[in-house]
Amino acid sequence: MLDLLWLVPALPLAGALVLLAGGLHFGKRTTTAVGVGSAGLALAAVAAILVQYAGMHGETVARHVFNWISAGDVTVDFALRLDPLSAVMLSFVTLVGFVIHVYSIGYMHTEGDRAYARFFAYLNLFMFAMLTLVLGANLVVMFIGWEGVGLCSYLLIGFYFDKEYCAAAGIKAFVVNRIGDFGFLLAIFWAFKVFGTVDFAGMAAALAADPTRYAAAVTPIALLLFVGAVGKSAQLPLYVWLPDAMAGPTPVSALIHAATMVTAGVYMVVRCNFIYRLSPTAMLVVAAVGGVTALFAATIGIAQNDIKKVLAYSTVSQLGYMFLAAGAGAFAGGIFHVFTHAFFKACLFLGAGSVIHACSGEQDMRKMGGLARKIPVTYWTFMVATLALCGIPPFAGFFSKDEILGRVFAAGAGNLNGFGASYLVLWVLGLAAAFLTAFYMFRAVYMTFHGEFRGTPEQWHHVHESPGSMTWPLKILAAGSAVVGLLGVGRAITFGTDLNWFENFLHRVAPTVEVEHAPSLGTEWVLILISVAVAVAGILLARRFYFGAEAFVAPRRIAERAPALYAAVANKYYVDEAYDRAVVRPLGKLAHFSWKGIDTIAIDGTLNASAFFTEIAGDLLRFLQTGNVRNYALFVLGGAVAAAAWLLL
Amino acid sequence: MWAEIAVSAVKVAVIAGTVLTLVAVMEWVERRGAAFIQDRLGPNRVGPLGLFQPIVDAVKLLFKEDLTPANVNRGLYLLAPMISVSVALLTFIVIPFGAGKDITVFGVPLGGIEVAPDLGVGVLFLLAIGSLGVYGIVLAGWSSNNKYSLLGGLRSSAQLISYELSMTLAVLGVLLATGSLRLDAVVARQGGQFWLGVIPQWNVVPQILGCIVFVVAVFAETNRLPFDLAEAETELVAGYHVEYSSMKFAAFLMSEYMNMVTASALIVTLFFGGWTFPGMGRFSGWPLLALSLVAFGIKLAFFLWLFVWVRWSLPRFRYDQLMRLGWKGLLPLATLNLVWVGVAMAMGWIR
Amino acid sequence: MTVPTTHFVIFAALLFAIGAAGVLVRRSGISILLGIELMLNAANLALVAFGRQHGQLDAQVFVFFVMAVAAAEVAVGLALLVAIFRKQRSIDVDRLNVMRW
Amino acid sequence: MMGTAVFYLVAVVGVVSALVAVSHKNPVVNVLSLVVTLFCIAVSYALLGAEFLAAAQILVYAGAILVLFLFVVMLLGAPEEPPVGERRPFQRVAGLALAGIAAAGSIAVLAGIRVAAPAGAAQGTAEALGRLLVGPYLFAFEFISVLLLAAMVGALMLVKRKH
Repeated sequence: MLDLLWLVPALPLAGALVLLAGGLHFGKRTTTAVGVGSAGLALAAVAAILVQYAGMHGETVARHVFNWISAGDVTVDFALRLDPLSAVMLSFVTLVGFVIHVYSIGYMHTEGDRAYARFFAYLNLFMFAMLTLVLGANLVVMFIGWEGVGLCSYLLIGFYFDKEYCAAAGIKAFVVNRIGDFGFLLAIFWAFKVFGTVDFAGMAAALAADPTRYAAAVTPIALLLFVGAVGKSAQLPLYVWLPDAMAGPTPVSALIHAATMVTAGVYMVVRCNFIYRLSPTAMLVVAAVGGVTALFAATIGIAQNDIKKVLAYSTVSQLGYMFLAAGAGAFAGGIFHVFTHAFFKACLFLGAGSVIHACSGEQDMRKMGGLARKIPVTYWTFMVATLALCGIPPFAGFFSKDEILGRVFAAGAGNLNGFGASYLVLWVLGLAAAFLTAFYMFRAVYMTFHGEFRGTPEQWHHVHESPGSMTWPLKILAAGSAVVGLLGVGRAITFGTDLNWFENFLHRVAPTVEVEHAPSLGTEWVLILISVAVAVAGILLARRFYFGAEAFVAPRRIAERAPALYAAVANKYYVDEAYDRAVVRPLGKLAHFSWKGIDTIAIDGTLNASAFFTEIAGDLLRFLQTGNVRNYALFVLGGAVAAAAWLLL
Repeated sequence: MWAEIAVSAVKVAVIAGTVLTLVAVMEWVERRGAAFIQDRLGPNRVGPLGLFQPIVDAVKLLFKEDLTPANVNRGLYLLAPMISVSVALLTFIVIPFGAGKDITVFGVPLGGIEVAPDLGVGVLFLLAIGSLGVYGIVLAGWSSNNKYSLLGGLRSSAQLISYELSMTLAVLGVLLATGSLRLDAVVARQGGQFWLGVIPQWNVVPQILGCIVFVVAVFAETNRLPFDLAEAETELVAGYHVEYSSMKFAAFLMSEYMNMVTASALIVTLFFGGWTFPGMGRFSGWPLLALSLVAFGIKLAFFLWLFVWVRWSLPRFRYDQLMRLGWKGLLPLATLNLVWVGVAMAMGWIR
Repeated sequence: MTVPTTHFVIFAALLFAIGAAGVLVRRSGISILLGIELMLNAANLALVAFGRQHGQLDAQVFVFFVMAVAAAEVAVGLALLVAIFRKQRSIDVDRLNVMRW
Repeated sequence: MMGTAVFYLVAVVGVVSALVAVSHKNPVVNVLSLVVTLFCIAVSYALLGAEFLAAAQILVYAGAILVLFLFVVMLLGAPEEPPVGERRPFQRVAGLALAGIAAAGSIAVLAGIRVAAPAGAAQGTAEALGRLLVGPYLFAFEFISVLLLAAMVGALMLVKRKH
């Protein structure tokens, strides 16, 4: 079965190609069979592969598919690599991806046949790109997937391309991603120049053999790679595309936010941990960007009224956590959070989609309320996922988030790489973000599901539970959100017994950077209690503000007292506007100047001038052109004889 | 040295004599065969069964007035029949007629009784010389200064070039399977072994497509019905040789029959095992030679008869049909055959 | 005793010059093409002769390619001539000067 | 010994027929003389050990290319050059002079060169050439097929009558 590894990306690709080629003529049934079927087959293939892989004790399996680039010293194979890291990624990418496919059957059924086929074609393509990214055995193959998910996100975000803001959001996602991709590309070039290979195994071996030789290069390579990760994983300052990406259909949001795409950056950083661990600077930068983003996005999240926007900023914030973990050396911890996050965030998004579906397309939470009674399945699954996200034990998010905060604190207390103080500050930021996360998530829950309905009676009448194809995915994901955390139970929780299966599994490819003075068991318990307490505090605050008779009173008062602060938060700190002023408009001016100034005057002028002189020269030389073939031949032979004579004499 | 020359001279004499005799016999066969097919008697007055009719014909043609029309291009008019006959005769020198491999005469090994056994390019030589045959017809057609003959010449030049492609491609299939350009190697490869114990390993079995293409193309190359558009009595009177008479006319006739013999010999050699015959492993030396010659002769006779048979059975093609068959029918088939042989050899289905 | 390479080359040179003269002097398009063929063949002969001089086969490969190119050239050239003849009932290249300035 | 005699024979015949080929007024005679010359060249190839080329020369040139010439000559009704109207006497004189210079110059130069006996040995058998063609020269070989296809299509387009 391992020899059929190539099937995993190939199946969704085949599905996408079939749908792109024949989608215009397919009915919904055929489209569903091809689109969901190929994703299901990929899931089955992954399951079979993982079952076999489970008995292999975390060996790395590389499968060479074909020689791709071979030019001079550059050889790049299209090779796939299965190791614990990619195995973990594979498992949830295909599972969550498949669940989202199933969900889409119900969610998109009102679309026309063509749009339906197009949607599933893009979804399949997305799966292909993400699986290629995950399985790539070198940076270049990874880059195919990297660009592929970028392209697909563009296509899917702009799925309703006849609406201007959707098209604009697609373009924004694409352009912002390109900035990051540029960094990634530079990193690939640099890595090739330094290591002579872009193969992960090859680079790791080179670094392991002689770390000092590459000491100068690892920091810039690591930072450039991180630029790519920042773009793809929506970190400061390139996060702006992700909230706008809500313009796409909700399953797309779920796919992009939960399982694929945005996690690519984290995955790549962890995949390249052998580079990062040699560069303390890069580690600190990763951690700092992650920590700041986590808090920053969480503050924006508290003032959003669009249910999907709340979740979007929550994603940005949680991604910040993951980077914070990676930056603190807890690579396995970061991936664990990616793993758990995939379940609860997918569940949240699909739940939000279900809510929107129930409210006839309404996304504004101010016009919802009291929905729990009418759509109980959605409510309970949403609740489970929310608790997981907030880090309430024993749900999945608790284990992963606690792991991260514990590791960051350990890095600070143990003075990792001499940056102990910085890590302690980041730990505080992380705690604050956890508090805000709990707050805004329960704010969303209360505004959506509790209290009185604030929309029109007609809407209320229309509210209904979603069909089975939508609720079953919710149930599955909710169940996942509840239990998958048990795969990575921290050492402190079990009083020192090592039950952390997840970290042990990943240890071979992404070992955690251990600090010299690990915190004692008691300290760790204190930390756990602190983080749980913080989360509970956030929930209670949200309950105080948005639940019961006095709902909305306190928040309004705050907004009235500090209108500037409220406006800043509600308008996302004006970041988009600042970018527009600082980057977009100057670039527009530059483009305008290039067009009017450089292109029209300088380039066209040069061309016209050369054409003018050519014309004059032609006017003079055309007298040689007699139009007689034999005459030309005579000149040719005369020239040949003359040349021969000159050479010989 | 002298012994070699002498042996070669004898070979040339024997083969040329046989071929020319065959020409005469074929003339008789054709006329009697035509009569047989059309349910009439044919020439039956001269000698037993009319067997001496060719001799009488030859005498008649020799003594007819050798007429040269007034406005012909005299040099080319004379050259054309010579080219036809020479080319037809030249093609015989690489065909192996029998198994003389363990016989030496005056210290000279007989080999396959070819005139030129050492010619490494073998089939290529045959194709090259064969491709010159068109000059005789084209020049006859042009130099006669007659529009019918010119049309005949034009038609035949286009026809021969078109069918030469398919023919060569069909031959290539055989050469690919053999791995040599030499005809004796082609024959040797087909001899002695059997599929399933009964089917001789002749090229015709795996390459039936190539064989069909080759036979059809060879009909066109020899200007025989149903492809005799260069003469086409009903349209062009007699085509390229309308202005020829007497022995010059006979030269064209002879070359046509010689080409038939060559073509049949080639079909036999390339696709039907040449001089090999089942059970030949039990013989050697002179008996083997004699039996192999007989085997070759029987196969040859069959295909010569096929030429006659087809001529009196099928109507003539129209010119566009001829071209369509050549380019859209035979050429793809021949290519297919070549691809099949290549694949089969790569897969080891044919050894 | 083998024929020296120079003799082959002189033979080739003569043929080349004759072909060149044909191209330059004749006015019939067909004759010009014939002259070109002659020149190509002369060059081929020289190639083969030099190839033997160095004991290499590469020259013969080139000759093979030249033959193929010549075949292509003749096909297109003759097609051009036919097209030209249809247009102006003549293949006198001196009359083909409509493309002149 | 015999090879030497054959060479000088074909050389003389080849040059003479080449002269006829470029000078005779009748296009059919031109073509036929060229056939003779090409035959002589084929014999030279055989003498040089290139037996495959010799056969290919006859097959390709005499058997196909010149038949095509002949075909076109006849199709066009063997057009002869117009006897009058040579408007470029200079062209004729200069052309002949140049060709003469080229011939004389090359003979003069070549005759003065003494080269070592040829290395020989390399036999141009079909197999040896084939190995070169599908080995080191594979790309050129494939490219030739594209060229031939292009020429075929081009020729068809040129002579196709518009309906």
